[in-house]
Amino acid sequence: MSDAGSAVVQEDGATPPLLAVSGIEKFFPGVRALSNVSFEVAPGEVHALLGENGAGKSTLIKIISGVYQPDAGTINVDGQPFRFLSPDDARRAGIATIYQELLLFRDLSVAENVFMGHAPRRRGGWLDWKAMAARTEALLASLEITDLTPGRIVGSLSVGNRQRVEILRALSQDARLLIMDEPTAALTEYDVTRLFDLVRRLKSRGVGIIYISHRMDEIFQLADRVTVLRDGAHVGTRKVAETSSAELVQMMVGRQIESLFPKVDVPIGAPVLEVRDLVRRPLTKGISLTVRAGEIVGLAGLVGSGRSELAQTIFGATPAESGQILISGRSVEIRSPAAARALGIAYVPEDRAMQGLVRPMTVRENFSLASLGRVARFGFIDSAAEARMAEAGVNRFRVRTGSVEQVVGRLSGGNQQKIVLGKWLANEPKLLILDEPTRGIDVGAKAEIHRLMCQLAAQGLAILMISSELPEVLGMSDRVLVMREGRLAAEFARADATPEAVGAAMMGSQGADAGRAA
Amino acid sequence: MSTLAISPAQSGDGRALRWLASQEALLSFAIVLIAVLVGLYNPRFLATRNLTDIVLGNAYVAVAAIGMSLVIVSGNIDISVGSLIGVLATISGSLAVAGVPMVLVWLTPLVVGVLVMALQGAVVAYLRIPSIVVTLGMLSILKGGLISVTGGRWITDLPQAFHLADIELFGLLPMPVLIMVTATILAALWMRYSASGRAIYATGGNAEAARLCGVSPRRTVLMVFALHGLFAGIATLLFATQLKVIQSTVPPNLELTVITAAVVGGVSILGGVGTVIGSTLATILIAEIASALVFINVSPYWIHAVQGGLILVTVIADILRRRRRQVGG
Amino acid sequence: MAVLATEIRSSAPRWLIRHETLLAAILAVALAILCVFNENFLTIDNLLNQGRLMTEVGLLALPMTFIIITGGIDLSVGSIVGLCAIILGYSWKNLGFPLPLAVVFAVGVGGVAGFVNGLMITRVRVPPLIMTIATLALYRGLAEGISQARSVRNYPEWFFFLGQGEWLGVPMQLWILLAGIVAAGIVLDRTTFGRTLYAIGHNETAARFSGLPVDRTKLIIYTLSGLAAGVSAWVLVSRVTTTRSDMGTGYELDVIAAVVLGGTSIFGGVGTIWGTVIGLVMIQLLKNGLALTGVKGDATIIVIGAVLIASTLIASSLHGRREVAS
Amino acid sequence: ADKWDGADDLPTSPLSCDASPAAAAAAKPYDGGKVTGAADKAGKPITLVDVPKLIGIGYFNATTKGMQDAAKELGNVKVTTDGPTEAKIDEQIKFIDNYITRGVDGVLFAANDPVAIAPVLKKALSKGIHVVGYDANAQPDAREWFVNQAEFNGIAKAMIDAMAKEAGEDKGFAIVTSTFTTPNQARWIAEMSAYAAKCHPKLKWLETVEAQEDNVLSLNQATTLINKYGDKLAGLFGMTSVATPASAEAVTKARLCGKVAVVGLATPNAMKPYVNAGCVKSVVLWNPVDLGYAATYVMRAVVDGKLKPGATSVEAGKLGKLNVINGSEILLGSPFIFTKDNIKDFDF
Ligand SMILES: Nc1ncnc2c1ncn2[C@@H]1O[C@H](COP(=O)(O)OP(=O)(O)OP(=O)(O)O)[C@@H](O)[C@H]1O
Ligand SMILES: Nc1ncnc2c1ncn2[C@@H]1O[C@H](COP(=O)(O)OP(=O)(O)OP(=O)(O)O)[C@@H](O)[C@H]1O
Ligand SMILES: [Mg+2]
Ligand SMILES: [Mg+2]
Repeated sequence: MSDAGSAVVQEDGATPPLLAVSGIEKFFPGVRALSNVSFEVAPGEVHALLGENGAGKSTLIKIISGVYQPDAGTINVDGQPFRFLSPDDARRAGIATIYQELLLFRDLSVAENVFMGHAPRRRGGWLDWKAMAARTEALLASLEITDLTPGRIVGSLSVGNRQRVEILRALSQDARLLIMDEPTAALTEYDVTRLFDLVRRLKSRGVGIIYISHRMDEIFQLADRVTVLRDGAHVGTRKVAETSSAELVQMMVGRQIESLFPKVDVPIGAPVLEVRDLVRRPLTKGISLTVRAGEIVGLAGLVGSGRSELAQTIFGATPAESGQILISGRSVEIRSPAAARALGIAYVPEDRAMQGLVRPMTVRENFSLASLGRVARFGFIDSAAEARMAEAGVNRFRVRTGSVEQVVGRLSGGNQQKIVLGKWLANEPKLLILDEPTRGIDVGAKAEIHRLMCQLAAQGLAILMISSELPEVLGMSDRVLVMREGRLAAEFARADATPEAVGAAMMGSQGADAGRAA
Repeated sequence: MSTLAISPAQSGDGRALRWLASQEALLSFAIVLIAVLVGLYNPRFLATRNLTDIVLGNAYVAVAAIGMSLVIVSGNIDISVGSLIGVLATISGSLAVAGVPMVLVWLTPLVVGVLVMALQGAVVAYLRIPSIVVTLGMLSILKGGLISVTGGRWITDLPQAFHLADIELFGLLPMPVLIMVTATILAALWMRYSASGRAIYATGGNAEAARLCGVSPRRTVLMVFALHGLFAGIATLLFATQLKVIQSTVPPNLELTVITAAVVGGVSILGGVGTVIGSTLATILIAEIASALVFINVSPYWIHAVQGGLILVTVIADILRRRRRQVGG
Repeated sequence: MAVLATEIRSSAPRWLIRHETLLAAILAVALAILCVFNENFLTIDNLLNQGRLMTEVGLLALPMTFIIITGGIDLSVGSIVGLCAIILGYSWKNLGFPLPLAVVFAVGVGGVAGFVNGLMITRVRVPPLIMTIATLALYRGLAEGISQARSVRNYPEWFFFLGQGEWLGVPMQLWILLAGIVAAGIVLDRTTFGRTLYAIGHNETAARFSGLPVDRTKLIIYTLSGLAAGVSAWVLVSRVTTTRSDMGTGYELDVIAAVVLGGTSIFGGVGTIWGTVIGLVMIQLLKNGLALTGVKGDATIIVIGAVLIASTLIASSLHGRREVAS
Repeated sequence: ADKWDGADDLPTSPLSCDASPAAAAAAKPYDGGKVTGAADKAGKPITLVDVPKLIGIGYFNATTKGMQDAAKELGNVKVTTDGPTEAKIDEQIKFIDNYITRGVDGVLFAANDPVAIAPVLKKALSKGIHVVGYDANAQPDAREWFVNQAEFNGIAKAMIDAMAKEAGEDKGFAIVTSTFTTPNQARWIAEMSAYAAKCHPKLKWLETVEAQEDNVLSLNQATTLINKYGDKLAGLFGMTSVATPASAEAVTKARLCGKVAVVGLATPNAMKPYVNAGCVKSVVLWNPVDLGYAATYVMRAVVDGKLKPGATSVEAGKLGKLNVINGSEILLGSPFIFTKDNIKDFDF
């Protein structure tokens, strides 16, 4: 199949490919992450990488950008063979990378994060802070980002804004090959369109781009060619113009996916969660909403609109300052996640690695973390029961792991997300709050998670789903709530929730300068 | 001063304002406040003689704290510095008595300091042993080594020339103070305006990210420890040349004093945050407190309690200030 | 691949066992060598006596293991020992408490001292190292202030039973230490509390977001540390028959040395009580054995330092957990 | 200044103001401890261990030297010095304990705490190991004999008299000591206050500060005192061999030599620069080399059965006959005053 890919390039013409990798092999202790992967990127081409979670996409690009050394295979830039021993080597060769994991310096400013490692210098090699700030301003302008200043401490930024800083950093190197590993995972449609404009601009300047995403539509909007990986092997390369989403899914999953949004209507029960004038500064400014048993309520909004804050306030991580919360009609005081858990509230956070999982711990240990009480007697853990609980979860959610003794940190994104979900469901909650449940998750896993949500709803669970992915919100929700700048801006029944209407509500009247002035 | 003092995280504009919100400002304020209050109670406290003496007697702590700040900002810690200074003092003293040229007598501690610390840095960076373990081990190695070698013999009748600390420029500016100030300013400038300086913050803040930015955390840690050794060497000179006797034992609790100076100076023990101006101001503050308590006749029995209490207050004040900044976004 | 992934699995329990067995092996070898050189070394008498001398530090090492597993540290333990010793003597001599009450009171004060650490660390979020460096100075200062540099002496004979007496031929305080070890060991690897400690050490946020009582847990362990210091002070006073404000000076480093030597990671998330115990025994018996073999005190600390670094080196070369953890 | 009673509630016994000797206290019966089951090593070679308060300070280096001298003279004594690197009582206990297990014929000690050290010394006695103290005493029943370098009130008299002479009868003075809990220093200070009150009532006692055994801290503390009191301060006492040179240095640095008198306990080498510069006139000290020397001879005599309870004196080599005082102590002699003229004759 792979020669199909190279054939395409020949047609593309004389210029040697900007990047050509061939026969890449990569082993991790016990894992063959990549086996004989080859593909090429031409100047001015957007080349998408597609594959399930754990297929090896990130590993591949980490090899290209010098983070890992391949166990076999070659990397050519402009036909010249290269060996990248460090990310620095790759940078010098004109390769800039946006990594999947946000890798930032929390205590440093935006400007410094952007220019760390290649800061503008004055005579004598001293750093030029003025230039640094100025050039950051310029980049922000080019991305039309109005709610960030070079001086902001990154630690105080939202996930979305942190993602933008990553992008700025890659752009600041004005590279010839730009690698983006799921750059839009934490962005809303609005940011995505701005990013796309920029990518097209770079493209026209002859910059080559490797683009990884689990969002099929993005690939069709942006990419020229797409290479599909499955279990570390190179399945094939297609011209986007000549393929279909169905074919790609077939290639990466190895089976058909009937429907991405298998939403079924179930009888809606009594209110499980009622929130009245909930206030928690700076981002939650008087929210009132209701979620009923069996109901899936979608919560849409721009990055920084305060959805996670709302969720975390209901969950007690950032207790409310005023307002009222009722669970099953009973007014309650939630001052800590522990309290929330006791009330049958579950929260699947948006930041999987930081808030969702204890990565060095095993699947078993993570599964029982939110429901230790259930596997313990008088505070003593019954490890047999614990193992049983984990096994059950692994089977129920089809987690792809060798055993329950596997360290969670080494599972791929999708499987990690299933574990966070499973860990909470093990506690049999009444209310499930999902914050970006499918962020960075492949279509296969995504469909599974959506199916799961429907099952749970059918069993009478109340679900509040925060998502920045409009199709997901529209596809899965019985009702859609829209947040803007810490307030509820609008509410739509499933029927009249059209992309246009919801989108407009997210932007608000002022439209363009969206996002919270951070 | 303020240009250096503002935390590196902030861009040029509105420096003065930001500085007012900084740890350095808090410390300077505290220093002045105490001086004024104690001065009112006992004017002698404000005598230039006394004020310089306070700094003079603790310049070596400040210089050592500079190195310690580097180490802590890089996400490590060193508890061997006290013992090292003890060892270096003895070495330098013995050379002086042996009649070695002064230049060598003064240079050797710096060199040896760099070597010993670089060795520890290498173990921390390349063999990935937590710094607290390595330096804890080195602490007792140096401590025991010093005594078994010297048998605890004091070094006496040092040549007059040895006493660097007694030199006063233009008869008023004592050498130690001069060295302390220069070292602080140079270190501060270097940490803010040099790539390797920033690399320390990067490494301490997020080693993995640093690596991906082409900064080598390992080389940085090694460098930081080596520099720490250099400052320890300089500190030794200020420390040992004050008296005509060198006790060839390790100065009691010096490592804690130095670490305290660094953290009170606002260096975050979690790494990635802090300036050396802060640590120097903190040293002065702590020394000032110690002296002030004598001046205001605090019962000698309670002095240490009050001292500890004040340090605790400063630290907590700083944490609260920081937190307000964070939330304010 | 998922199948292949079977091989990479949590090396945690295995690795820890490996580390401890390794330590134990080193220990065994060291002891063997030492007892070749000195017949007085490997005698029940000497070993029990060493156990007696080890107790004060040992008691502190147990909660310290908990604390370091959560990624924290407590440098104030030595000072709390001093403070409690003084409180014990002072409340008995000057406040006229009956001695048993004085003991309880002293231990209680220790608990409060630890609680204050915990409170500041959890509520005000002062980093543990900073908080306890400050209280290291503060608590020692209080001890000096309260005692007015006076030592309290002339305790009744019965009071010395704990520190000098024996039961079934085993030093009294050793029973306490053994009980503590067993309890701590079970709590750490069998209970939800222990699991919570590891979770906090690896990822505090995730622990909190999983509804674990993070702050309460921390509060408890720092209080425990204080209480242990109180008991330790009681044992110490009863052994040396007097109270001085400088008691326990420098204990913190001995304790930390034993704990990290026992394989507890200063970065949190990794460690066991059994490791700590081996670490303790190793240091104590090395000191003792070397002394008996005619090695002088100064040379002994050199060896201890070297052993600390060396064994951590060997141990760390045996595992790659940190990489995955980060 | 605060009330000083040596922190141990023992009574003070100031000497008479003139040179007349202390009213000879009624000879107390032997109140030392008893060794049980000691092998008879009379005349046979013995091995001793010497556990000072801490190792690595000039003072105890000197006592060690004395012991080695004595051992060489006696020929049949082997003595090793070992001990903690800081003056920590529980460390010291562990050292002695280890040597008991290891098996020695005798223990020489200088106690960090007279009471705390008692149990382990008693253990030694019970195991047939002879115990002789020097420099810093333990509870009498915990050791057989104690070699007393000079009685507390003797030191106090010497120091206060010197200060009154150098600073002036009606001037103010301050004290730099190690810590308030160090027994010897505490006793001396107590006796000094008693004697001053009795014989130099006009001397003004301004303040006493702690400075550990740390010479830079001592320097800083002394400097602080000088700056605080200005010309109200006419004299400084150094209570340890660390504090005294540091105080002298402080005075020198402040260019107050001659204006602020420094009197204190110290070892000659450390003081030579200041004494020769005329900044310090008198350094009070017994000769610690002799102290160690005497201790060793006493131990030998005990082992040989020459020094039994009730004895009134003991032969101590070149030091000749030393007298037994209050029960079980051997007096080295009256304190020695180093001055510009004789200091060069000493090297320790
Ligand atoms: N450092 C590592 N050590 C061991 N195994 C690893 C390591 N990094 C990745 N792997 C394994 O290699 C395989 C590929 O991982 P990779 O992150 O490249 O997948 P991916 O395609 O990026 O998945 P996702 O779409 O979720 O990001 C996975 O099975 C993962 O478990
Ligand atoms: N100004 C801020 N200061 C500190 N943390 C913030 C700030 N804004 C957001 N966050 C954090 O970032 C996370 C994401 O919140 P965000 O700002 O993205 O709003 P949101 O509505 O949750 O948008 P999204 O869910 O798309 O991320 C939240 O967990 C919140 O704690
Ligand atoms: Mg990936
Ligand atoms: Mg969010």
